Amino acid sequence: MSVEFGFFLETVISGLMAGVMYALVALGFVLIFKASGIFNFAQGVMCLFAALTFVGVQEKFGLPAWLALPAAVGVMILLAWLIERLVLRHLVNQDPIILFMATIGLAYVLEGLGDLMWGSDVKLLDIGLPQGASDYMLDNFNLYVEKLEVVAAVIASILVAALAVFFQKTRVGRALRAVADDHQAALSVGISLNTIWVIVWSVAGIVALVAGIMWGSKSGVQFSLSLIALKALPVLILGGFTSIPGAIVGGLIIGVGEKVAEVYMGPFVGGAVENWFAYMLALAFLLVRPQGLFGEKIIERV
Amino acid sequence: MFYRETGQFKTNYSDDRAIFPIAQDRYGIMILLAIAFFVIPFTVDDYWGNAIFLPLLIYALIAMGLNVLVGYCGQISLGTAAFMAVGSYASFKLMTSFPGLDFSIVVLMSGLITAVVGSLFGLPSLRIKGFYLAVATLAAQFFIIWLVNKVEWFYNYSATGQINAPERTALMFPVTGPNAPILYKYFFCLIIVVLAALVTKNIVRGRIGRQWMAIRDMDIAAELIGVRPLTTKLSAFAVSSFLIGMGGALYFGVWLGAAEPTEAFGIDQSFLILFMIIVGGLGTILGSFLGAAFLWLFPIAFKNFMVDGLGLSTAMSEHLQIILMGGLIIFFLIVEPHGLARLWQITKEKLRIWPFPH
Amino acid sequence: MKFTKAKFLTGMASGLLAATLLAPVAAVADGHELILPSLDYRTGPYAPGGIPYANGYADYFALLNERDGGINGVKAKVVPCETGYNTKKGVECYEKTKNIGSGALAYMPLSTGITYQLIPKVTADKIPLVTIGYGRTSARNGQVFEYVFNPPATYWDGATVAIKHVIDSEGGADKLKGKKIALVYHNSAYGKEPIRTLQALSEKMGFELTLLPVDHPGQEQKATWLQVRRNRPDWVFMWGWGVMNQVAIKEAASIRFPMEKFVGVWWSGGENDVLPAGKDAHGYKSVVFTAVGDGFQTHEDIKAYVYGKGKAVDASFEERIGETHYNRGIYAGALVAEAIRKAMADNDTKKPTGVMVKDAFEGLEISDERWAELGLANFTGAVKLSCADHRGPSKIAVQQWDAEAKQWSIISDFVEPMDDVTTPLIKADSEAYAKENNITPRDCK
Amino acid sequence: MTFQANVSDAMSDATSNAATGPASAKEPEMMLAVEHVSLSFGGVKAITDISFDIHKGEIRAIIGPNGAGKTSMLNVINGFYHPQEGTIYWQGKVRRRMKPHEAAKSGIARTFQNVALFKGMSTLDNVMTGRGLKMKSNFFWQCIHKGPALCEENEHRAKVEEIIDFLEIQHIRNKPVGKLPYGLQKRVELARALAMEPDLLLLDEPMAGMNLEEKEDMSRFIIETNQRYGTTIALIEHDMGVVMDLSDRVVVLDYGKKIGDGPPAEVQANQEVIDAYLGVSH
Repeated sequence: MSVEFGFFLETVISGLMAGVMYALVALGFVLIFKASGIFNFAQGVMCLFAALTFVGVQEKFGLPAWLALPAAVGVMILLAWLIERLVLRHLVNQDPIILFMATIGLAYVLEGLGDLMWGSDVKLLDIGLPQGASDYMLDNFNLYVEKLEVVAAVIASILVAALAVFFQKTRVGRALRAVADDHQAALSVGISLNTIWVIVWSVAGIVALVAGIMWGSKSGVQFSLSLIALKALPVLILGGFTSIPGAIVGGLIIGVGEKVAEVYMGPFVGGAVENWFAYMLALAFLLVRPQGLFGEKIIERV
Repeated sequence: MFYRETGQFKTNYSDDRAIFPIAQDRYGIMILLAIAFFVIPFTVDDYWGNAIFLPLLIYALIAMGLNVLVGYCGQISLGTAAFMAVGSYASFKLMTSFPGLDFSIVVLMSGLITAVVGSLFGLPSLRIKGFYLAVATLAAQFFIIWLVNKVEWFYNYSATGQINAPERTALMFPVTGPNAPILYKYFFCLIIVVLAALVTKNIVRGRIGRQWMAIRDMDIAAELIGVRPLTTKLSAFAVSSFLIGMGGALYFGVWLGAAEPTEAFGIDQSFLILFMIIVGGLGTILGSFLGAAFLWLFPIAFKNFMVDGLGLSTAMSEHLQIILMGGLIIFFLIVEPHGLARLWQITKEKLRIWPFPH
Repeated sequence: MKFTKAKFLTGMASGLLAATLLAPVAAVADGHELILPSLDYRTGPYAPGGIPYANGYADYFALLNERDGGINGVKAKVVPCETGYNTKKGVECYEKTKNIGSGALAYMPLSTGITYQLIPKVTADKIPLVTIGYGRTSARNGQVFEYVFNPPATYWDGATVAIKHVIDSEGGADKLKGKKIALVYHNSAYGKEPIRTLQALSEKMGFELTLLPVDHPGQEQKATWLQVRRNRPDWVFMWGWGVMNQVAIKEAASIRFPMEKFVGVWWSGGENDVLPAGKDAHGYKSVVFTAVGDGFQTHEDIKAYVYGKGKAVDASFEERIGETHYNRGIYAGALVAEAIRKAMADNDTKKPTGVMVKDAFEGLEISDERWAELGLANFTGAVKLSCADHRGPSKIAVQQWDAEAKQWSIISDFVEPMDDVTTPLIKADSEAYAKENNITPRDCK
Repeated sequence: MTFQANVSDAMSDATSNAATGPASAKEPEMMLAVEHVSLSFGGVKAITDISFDIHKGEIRAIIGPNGAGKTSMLNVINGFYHPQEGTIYWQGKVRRRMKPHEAAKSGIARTFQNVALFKGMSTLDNVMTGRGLKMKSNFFWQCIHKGPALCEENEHRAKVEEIIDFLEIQHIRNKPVGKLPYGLQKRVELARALAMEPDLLLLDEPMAGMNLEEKEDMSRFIIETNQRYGTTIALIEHDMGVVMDLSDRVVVLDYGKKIGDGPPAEVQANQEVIDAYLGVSH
């Protein structure tokens, strides 16, 4: 293995891993969009809020991590219930743009609430996840693989598998899919939309918690954590808003694409190209497939 | 009781097509304009000018531009800040390359340049629809900012990539630079914004506006009755970018006076403008003004109230303020989902038939 | 027209209400106060860096008020205004605070972006703008930037001292030839500041400079560090701010880049930058122009007079007194207080104006003895500003992080930056600015 | 009306002089003809080898069971779908592949099976949008809304008011169409199509979901449109009574194939058509 090829491999692996991290964030968006057609602008802030709660209860109440986790999950479920009660319930049957706007309001509230309760200082999040380069890979193959990201990839696949089981095998999951297909029809066969929303938002909240913990382990927990939503945007657009596999594959493509671009194209044009390159890549894909990678082909009819 | 249109008859189509067909509205707007032109200028100081009225006018102009695209033509855009940046950098280059050029010309030309760039990034709208289109404008957002931050020509080879607005005049009155009197700055922005609002209103109530809305409401049906998607969408992108570009030139030249691309034109800026038009009301000119006012003035008023009035710490006040702001947005939505402009319209409807509910 | 009247009245009423809420409240207690706006940020992505600095600045004046009854008996009033590191809010804060009471006496926005915004404005309004280790480097040229001061060090100075540290570590300037240095920087005006200096130095000394920009906010730097891993630079410099710092430190550790060859600017050298990186950060270095820790009389006094009496803005901060950003806040406070003191003495007044404070800054001299009198012995180098030189003498050291003890320690002498390198650059940049903005450099003779 | 008549004259001159094309001077003038048209979506055949024609000034009905390809046929005619095979003659000339808005420009208007109004606009604006093709004032005049732009706006407003009167929808002129009852929405849609002053008007189930009274009104409008403006009409309709009353000739589709063509009475007697409607297996 030549050095140059090894390095290319490293870049691709890093890209794949980064892609998984993006996909983790994108998953939360997809869940909510799929079930309720809402583009949840607050998803990024939910990651921050969940991670802040997780770290906050450890710091303020001295809970150990294994207790803080269920506590944070509980808070996210409570939050989902509150959101349904106070916001969504009153906005049934409104246009998507209006629900989108409601999530903007939600993002503001959560951001303020998180800071108010736990302070805006940066917090260390360390639950003992392995970090740093994998010694084994580095020593034997001279390949740089970040352990945290391997863990993230494992967790992401567990998460996706769990979600798949949840959607395919459980009664609630089937109800969720029914709602995703057709609100009216689902209602007419006796599925309570309100319950479904609470469940979906809870699941999205838990996904946000997982994403928040993974990213928080990397960078500490602080306001900037909410900005990772920006990284998930091209992934979402590329993968299609309604497809969980789309989020994963989209994440991988964006991850690899931007890393390869930054490493191989960056030096020639002055660097920092990865942000716009992700969007250009998504744009190029969409020009060929306007419905996203996994979106259904739209046959236009009148 | 006083708000009645009874007894006001229209005898020709032109009257019926007036911007304010009801006499009371006409008086209302005249009073407002009279205040804007004859009262505010003589009371305005640096604070009221730089912190309140200039940003209000400039944001309203930019929001109006975005509203043309999103509210009237239904094409979602998350790249507003990038187009503002195009306007700003165009004005900077024009100002520094042609020092004698009148600033009003600079603003117009910046608008035109932005219109060209905007149309270019509007091209994918022919193929990509709905929220997916956001990707094209997001690509614009990140690419343009990267470009102006990277290519030294755009910032005249200064050491850090910051740009500064030199002193320039419009019709002999200095309007840019730190020494330009706030009165001139205010008047300059006011005139541009009022004219832009008038022209935009004229466009949206005519053939082009109807075609935009037709594309927005049902693009296939629109095409089947003879609306050309290419020209219609691109004209919306062009007009929208023109307004945003002019807004960008004022934003940088008149208001801020200096700008750093990644910060002044970041994506949060794009979101802010989008929030303005959604909160204000999509597809209304009034909504652009109301939304800009709400999102710019509310935080300031709240901050003053909490910090100076109640003596809270700045951090606490900031946290409470964003919570309250989010809460208010949700509250308004539940009360009236179509924005502040619709709220105002409903109030007027109610007034019209008051005290009889039916 | 009854209707119009009603509508007019409601309009007027709501307008008035809005006007009252929007109007800046000039809350000045009886008597005269020294108005010192603090454009700080305790929220948003850069809050972790902004909080300690703002606390240091506010605490120093709280100390003067509590311990000495103010400056020459006149109390100082620090007026906080939240900017969120946002230039637009910065402008609003500036306009809101500049005319409070008898007028603001000095501004320190702790943001390079806001600094650039304010440079023309303060010049027009005649209020000094004091940028401690940030802002526009070429503002050192007082002939062009009359109201802007940047003691005791600029970014360019920081870059040259970092190079000096490399020279010392490598064992001589000639050893730099053929060496590779990478600069990882925040892709903004702030991060780009050192580039020209480093380019000039690279030409002069023959090392190879690689530029690696990181976009805001900088949580994802994989590609950047992969390039570091491939190019294997001998040294990495960092001009980062916010979350970018800790991520960079972690990534550097991940690729096993030796931490002792990783040097940040002072804004990348706060506790909040290294603590979240945990033990990875051990050995990381940064340049610094103030001493570390809280072992100074002033710090003791602050604990006693400010926190002890419950006068602190942020009471929960007590344990963190002495953090590097906090010390910089104190430094800024001390500098402004000394300038005001001098302005009072020079003009024999208790009500100095912005112009007087500017003049005082231009003659400001704080010797080592004076620092000791202020309770800050050996805290930093001497200050001596003049009309033409708005930076004065500069002393910069290198600090290193000990992740076990969780503290910084200074590992080098306080050395002078390479003025011979930066002076021509400053001249060129300030002259370009003067030309672009039609400023005739004043005569400082 | 005079405008319409002039156009018709001009057109008839043009067609009678044209040597090519399937129409000859003796026979009824041809408005549109499709020959051997086939259309499929990725393997699924929607239309197979269909030929028929529409005469100038007639009301031509297209009927058939659900999924027979009727709407697809209309979509082919106004350029929304492009058939893989076959030729379309428009007013005597072979028509090249064109975009929907070009078809609209050449004089084809239509209404839709599921109402496709511009929901955010008022009735008046919806109908005015139909005038778009006829409005010529340039961007500059549009901006200041004076001079030619205003004149034109008023001129077309008069035309639109005429149509609004004709279809008896004056009272909903300024209402947003999204909130109108279904029957009225259908009527606004017809108004919008008429505003285009089309040569050929395609109506896709104009009476679906209407009660008897509304159907009678709609039938009246269709006949009057045909007689008053001389507009050629092709309509899809399920109500056989309406079809028999209104139409001059009927074409019957089933599974994308043509199974009958001729005057209503003749088609009604066709065994294949009866089978198709009663669902005899093939």
